[in-house]
Amino acid sequence: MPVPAKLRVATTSLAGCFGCHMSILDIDERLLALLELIEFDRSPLTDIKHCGPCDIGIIEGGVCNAENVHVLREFRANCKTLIAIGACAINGGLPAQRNHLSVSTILNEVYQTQHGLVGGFIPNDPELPLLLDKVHPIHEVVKIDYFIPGCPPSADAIWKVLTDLLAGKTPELGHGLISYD
Amino acid sequence: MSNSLETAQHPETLRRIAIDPISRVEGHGKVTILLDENNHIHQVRLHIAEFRGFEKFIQGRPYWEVPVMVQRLCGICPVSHHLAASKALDAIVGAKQLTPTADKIRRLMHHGQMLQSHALHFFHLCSPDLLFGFDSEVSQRNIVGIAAKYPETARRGILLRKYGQEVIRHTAGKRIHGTSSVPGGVNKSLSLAERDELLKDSEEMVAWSRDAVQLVKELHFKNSELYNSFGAFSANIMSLTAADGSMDLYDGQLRGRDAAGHIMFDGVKDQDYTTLIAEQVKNWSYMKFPYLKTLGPEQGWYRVGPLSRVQNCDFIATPLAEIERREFIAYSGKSLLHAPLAYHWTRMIEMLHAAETIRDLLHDNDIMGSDLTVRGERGFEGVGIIEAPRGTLIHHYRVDENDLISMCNLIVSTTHNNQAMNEAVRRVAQQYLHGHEITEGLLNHIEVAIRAFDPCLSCATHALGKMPLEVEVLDASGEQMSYLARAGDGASINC
Amino acid sequence: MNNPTFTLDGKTIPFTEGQTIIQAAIAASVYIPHLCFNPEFKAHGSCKLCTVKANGRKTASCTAQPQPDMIVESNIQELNDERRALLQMLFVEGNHFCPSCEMSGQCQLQATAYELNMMSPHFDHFFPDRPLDASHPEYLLDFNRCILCSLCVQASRDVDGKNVFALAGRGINSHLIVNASQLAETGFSGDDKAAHVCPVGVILKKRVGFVVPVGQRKYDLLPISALAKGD
Amino acid sequence: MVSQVSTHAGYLDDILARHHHRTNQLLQVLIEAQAHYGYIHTSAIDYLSLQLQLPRAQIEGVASFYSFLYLQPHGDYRVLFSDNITDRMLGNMDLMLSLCKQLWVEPGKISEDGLLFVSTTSCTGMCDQGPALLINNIAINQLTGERINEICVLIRERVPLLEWPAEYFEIADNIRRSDILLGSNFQSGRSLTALLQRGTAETLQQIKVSRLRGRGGAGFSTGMKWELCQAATGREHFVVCNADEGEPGTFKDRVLLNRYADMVFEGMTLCARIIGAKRGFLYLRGEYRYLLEPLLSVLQGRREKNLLGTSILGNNDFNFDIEIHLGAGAYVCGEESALIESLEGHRGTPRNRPPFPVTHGYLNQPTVVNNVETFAATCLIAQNGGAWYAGIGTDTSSGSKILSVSGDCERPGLYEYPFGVTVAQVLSDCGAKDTQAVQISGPSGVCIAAGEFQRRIAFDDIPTAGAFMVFDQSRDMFEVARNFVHFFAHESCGFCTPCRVGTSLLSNMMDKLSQGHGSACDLVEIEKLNLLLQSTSHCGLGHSACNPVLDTIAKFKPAYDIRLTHKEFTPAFDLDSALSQARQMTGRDDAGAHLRECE
Repeated sequence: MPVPAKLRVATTSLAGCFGCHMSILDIDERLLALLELIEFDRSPLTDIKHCGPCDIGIIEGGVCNAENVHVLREFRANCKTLIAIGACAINGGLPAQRNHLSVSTILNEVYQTQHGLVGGFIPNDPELPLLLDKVHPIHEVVKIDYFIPGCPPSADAIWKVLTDLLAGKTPELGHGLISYD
Repeated sequence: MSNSLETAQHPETLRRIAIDPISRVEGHGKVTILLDENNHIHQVRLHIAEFRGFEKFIQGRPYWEVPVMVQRLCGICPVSHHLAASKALDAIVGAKQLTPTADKIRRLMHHGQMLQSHALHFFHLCSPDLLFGFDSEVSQRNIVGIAAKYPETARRGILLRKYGQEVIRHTAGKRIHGTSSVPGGVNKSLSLAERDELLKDSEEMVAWSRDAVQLVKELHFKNSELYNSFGAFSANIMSLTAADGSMDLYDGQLRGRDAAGHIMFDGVKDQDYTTLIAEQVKNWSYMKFPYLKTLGPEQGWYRVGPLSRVQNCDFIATPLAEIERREFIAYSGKSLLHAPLAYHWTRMIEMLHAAETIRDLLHDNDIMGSDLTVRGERGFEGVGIIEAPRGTLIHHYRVDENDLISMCNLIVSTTHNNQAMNEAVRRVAQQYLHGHEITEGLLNHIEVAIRAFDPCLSCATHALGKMPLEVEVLDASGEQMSYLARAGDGASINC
Repeated sequence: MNNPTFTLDGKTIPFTEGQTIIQAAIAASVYIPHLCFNPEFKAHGSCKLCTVKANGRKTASCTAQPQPDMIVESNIQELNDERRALLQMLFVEGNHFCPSCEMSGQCQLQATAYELNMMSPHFDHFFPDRPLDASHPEYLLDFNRCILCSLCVQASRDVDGKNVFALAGRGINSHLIVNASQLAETGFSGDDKAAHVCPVGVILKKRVGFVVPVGQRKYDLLPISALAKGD
Repeated sequence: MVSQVSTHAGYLDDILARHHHRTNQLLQVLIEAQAHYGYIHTSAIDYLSLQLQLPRAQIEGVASFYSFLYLQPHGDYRVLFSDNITDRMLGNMDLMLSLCKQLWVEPGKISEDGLLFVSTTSCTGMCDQGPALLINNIAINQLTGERINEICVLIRERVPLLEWPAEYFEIADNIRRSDILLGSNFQSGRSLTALLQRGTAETLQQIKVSRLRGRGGAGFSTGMKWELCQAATGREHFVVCNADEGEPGTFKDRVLLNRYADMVFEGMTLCARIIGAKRGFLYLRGEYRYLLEPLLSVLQGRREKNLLGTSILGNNDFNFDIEIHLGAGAYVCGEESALIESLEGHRGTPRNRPPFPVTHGYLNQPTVVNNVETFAATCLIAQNGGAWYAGIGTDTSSGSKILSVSGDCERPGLYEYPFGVTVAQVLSDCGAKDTQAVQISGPSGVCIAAGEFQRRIAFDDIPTAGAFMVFDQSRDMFEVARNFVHFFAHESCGFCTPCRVGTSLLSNMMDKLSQGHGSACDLVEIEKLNLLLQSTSHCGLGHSACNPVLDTIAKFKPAYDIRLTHKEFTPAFDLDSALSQARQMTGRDDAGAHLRECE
């Protein structure tokens, strides 16, 4: 009997803290079992620069700058199923707490009037991506298929969603697995 | 001592090579290199390209929210931020001396985090470079490759990290972004069941940590020429040390040494950090550049983290780690060892210290006490400094009479190392890229140097294996001449 | 004597004259999702989460009275989908950042969203600017989380006799105000009923945030529906 | 501060005295306070709080509910352009921008010199003679570029409104077709005399026989309503005339109150006699403020003829009088329980029903709330008998209906027909050509497409409060729906979740489509929102807020399809302009400093 083809999975973090990726690692020993069923495309796991055709894309973090937009679009274009993981991807999370302030106010505060700062000015090198005026949840920028809430979601919640998807089921989280904090 | 390659004279005449993205966490970083037609390097920069502005939007929030809020800066070492903020805010509630239970629960949490973070960094992220070689087969150079070639090493790495995360879960309430440390103490201690659960594996963790030190030591000895010279540059160092001069990762006073190892300052209290450090902005990075005021921005930058801590303290209070520290000091000789790759060795020594400390704390019944918080005279300003896995972390807050944050200043570990990491990549560029045809393998050398620091920007990218890498070579007019990308199979594609 | 009854999702529920559907359900320990309803107060009827089908007609169960032998449907997909959408509206209308909210784990809005499997806010966020009122020495008002249930308005007016709170504005600009330029200038006190009725995280006792560890918070152990009365 | 208070005490004392310091009069007091001072000063609120023994938060809560009341300075001239779709079709936006340009002011903001405030407001009920505006709540119609230029001069020279040319304020009745009501030469007192001869029981019987149904749109049997109220026990019974004619496109009540007020008041008096009420109210929408004085003199005239007041027509047991209450810019107050809340001086939030006003209305006492046209009709019935009235119109819909015709037609104005008239008939009578659609009974009503013009105005076919807006083939029915959706979002009271948030989400979605960010996903979302609003909203406003969208999607789908330009979901906001602040801060304009809408 032929070995079923592995599902191809890509992951990335936009404006996030990487806590969701850490929570993926928190599946601990199950990681080794998972690697039997899936293979990673673009991800911190691999050296693939651009996302190729994938079955599943997992995105952590909200959209806070131009670069995030490009990466998010690349994932949407290549992933059959796109999953938003964690508070930042789902509602902007903590970074979105800047949304009631103007970008200029924040940049001034941090680079010009900040405590202990000497001769400040605002970084303007073309190598740096520009900030959007607001941090947006990713579903406000592209279509998202599934959401795994939590800050971060527990490893068990992530495991449940991944195994449901691997089994061809619609992911469902019950009490104890669904969480916003 | 700062390097000449920061800014080229005539950038418009040079080719640009970008390593992008190297990573994110504390933001997304990339390296850009400018070189001439002879592949002579003229400029190398490590840019930190993400910006969040926590310092601003945290203003106007109630202070008790801060320890839970700011840890969202980093999902790899949230405990560091959780505790640094709590320590700063202890001053606001007038908690001069925490209860023994609170102090030990926080220390237990912190060492759990040291263990998991150091294990993650070495086993999941760096071991592929060190065990397979910097320019070995790309497809093999990740945790999957390690699991295949060295299954026991991979298994132990995963279980060491798991144990650290479990220590955090029991002390903080959650593995990532817990809530138990509050201004003035903690909101929970350990139950007997929780204690016993952790206790049963504690000795094995010490043993495995000890083996890990041996493994790195052998790698260093086996290739000492490379390990001692790769990206090496001399620098000032800084870290906390306990009053008795011993290594203290949770609390203490600031001590700094110059490149030769002479103490420049010592016993500086946390709230006096501003007398030592100022920050500079450069237009090409969202990350600031801190330096020692007395020496100025050119000479005053410094290095933090395990390599600094192990050489900065007088001794380590746990016996097995102390033996290893002595061997390291003996190896490095009279002056300091400045080699970035020596970070790995010292990091494993710290992991061993963390494992010993956890075991010892688990035998201390105070961690099951019920006296959790203290309050005293209300304060309005607080500074909390802690040694995070990747270096000194400073949180500084002012709180108004209505209990809202009115000022916040954060200097995270990676920021302290900003200039140092730039120096390292410039040195590697000179040592390995200068005058050569640029290949994927050569560019990986730059990442290896960055990774050695375990910057928070590498916490992220690093998270398992190597970061994606792109090289684009542009001519003076900015036209793309050739394109080279590291694909999943590791083959170099030229198009 | 035996009371008249109606059936709620097939279960026979006795009721007495004047009882609303949700009151009878709660008395029988049957959960109907709700936010602005609090058994101790006159029904407000604004959140619409408790909408049920009574003999096929949709109505808010906190204001509608049952009729003998009435067929009431509540826990059905059609209604739960609508309730989820209403919750999503409340989440995008305000600023609900659960990760750093001290009421997380003890918040009725959050627990109800868990109960109804709300996986995302779905709609585009309004991200309104709602400054805090920290003027009071013992209490903090974080309007970012207000869902306009007006329980604090009722409690302060009808129980405390103080009228500390009121609703102002209209439509999407509706908001909670206090009976002075700031809370400190009102007669508000921690002993007020109004200090203890907020179903979310607006009215907060200062300096006690995060005192309950994760795992021991109100909704950590049991879902809101299992707490039957769900308040 | 003390001096502050005394400043306001000066004029507030008079106002309070006029209203006998009654808390029910709060809204009236606030309206007069603003009329005097230009806005409601925070010290004024403090003083009222003291004098009326009301929490200041409650006063602020009420004041902030009504869009014509301001809590901050809004200039000496407050110019509000009526923004019904018919005003749009007549070019109101260009006129507003021209005025703003000439006077250096931004719409929605106060001019820097604090002289004026310019913005839009919901339909002011002048659709037959638009474009229209309100200046300090007084109507000016038939705006032209020329008239706007003149107005700019008058404002710049700070000429007091009273000295402005009288013709600005002339308002035509535009009665185009009269029938039993508009054609009756009504004489004061005739209906009351008939009532007294016939007796209340028999008169009520006649009204039931007439099968008269409410003209506000809902069409509840008037006879039954009066009978229920009569039977209800209470301290006191009340009669309320709903003249809060806020449905965009409706203006019949404006004309009835301008020319047939006597008849309306007599109808209220009939009702009072039958249900046993001593007090009645006419709730006049703020937009018709200019009618207040004329109406007061009509009331005075009736008192002098002993048709109002004590011992009406010599009957000692027949005492009834009428007060006029002003609204202040809140469409939702057209809903009877919200209207009663407003009458009591509260925020205009619809009540939980049951109980209904007939048993628990004004001050929780039995109350009849009827439409202006309904009361007028009862006079005809009292005079001519129920059978006569029932013989007119159709089986389900007796009598006549007054339609407010506006939009793309040669003769906009009032058209009264016996019930059963076809849409086609009305269209040909008003000189409508090349008609694409008719919006009947306003945004909350139905949109009729060309194929349906044989349908009839009747409760069992097309029920209506009277609005009849005509759109010819040149009109974009998507923009019509978008205008209506914005109207509902602006007028939502904010009480219930689905309407408060849903109407705003819906108008954002419609804006997204009109701004070219639309895709098929959005249409699905819009339809989901529509259903949710319909099934869970607290009152009719929310239930019907989505009607314009549902109708136009069903009947004019192409108008939507051309806006679903994207294959994939597209953000509602423009990505590149979201970077503009950062570009400004960094002075960058390189390629990396921009984002394209799609890649």
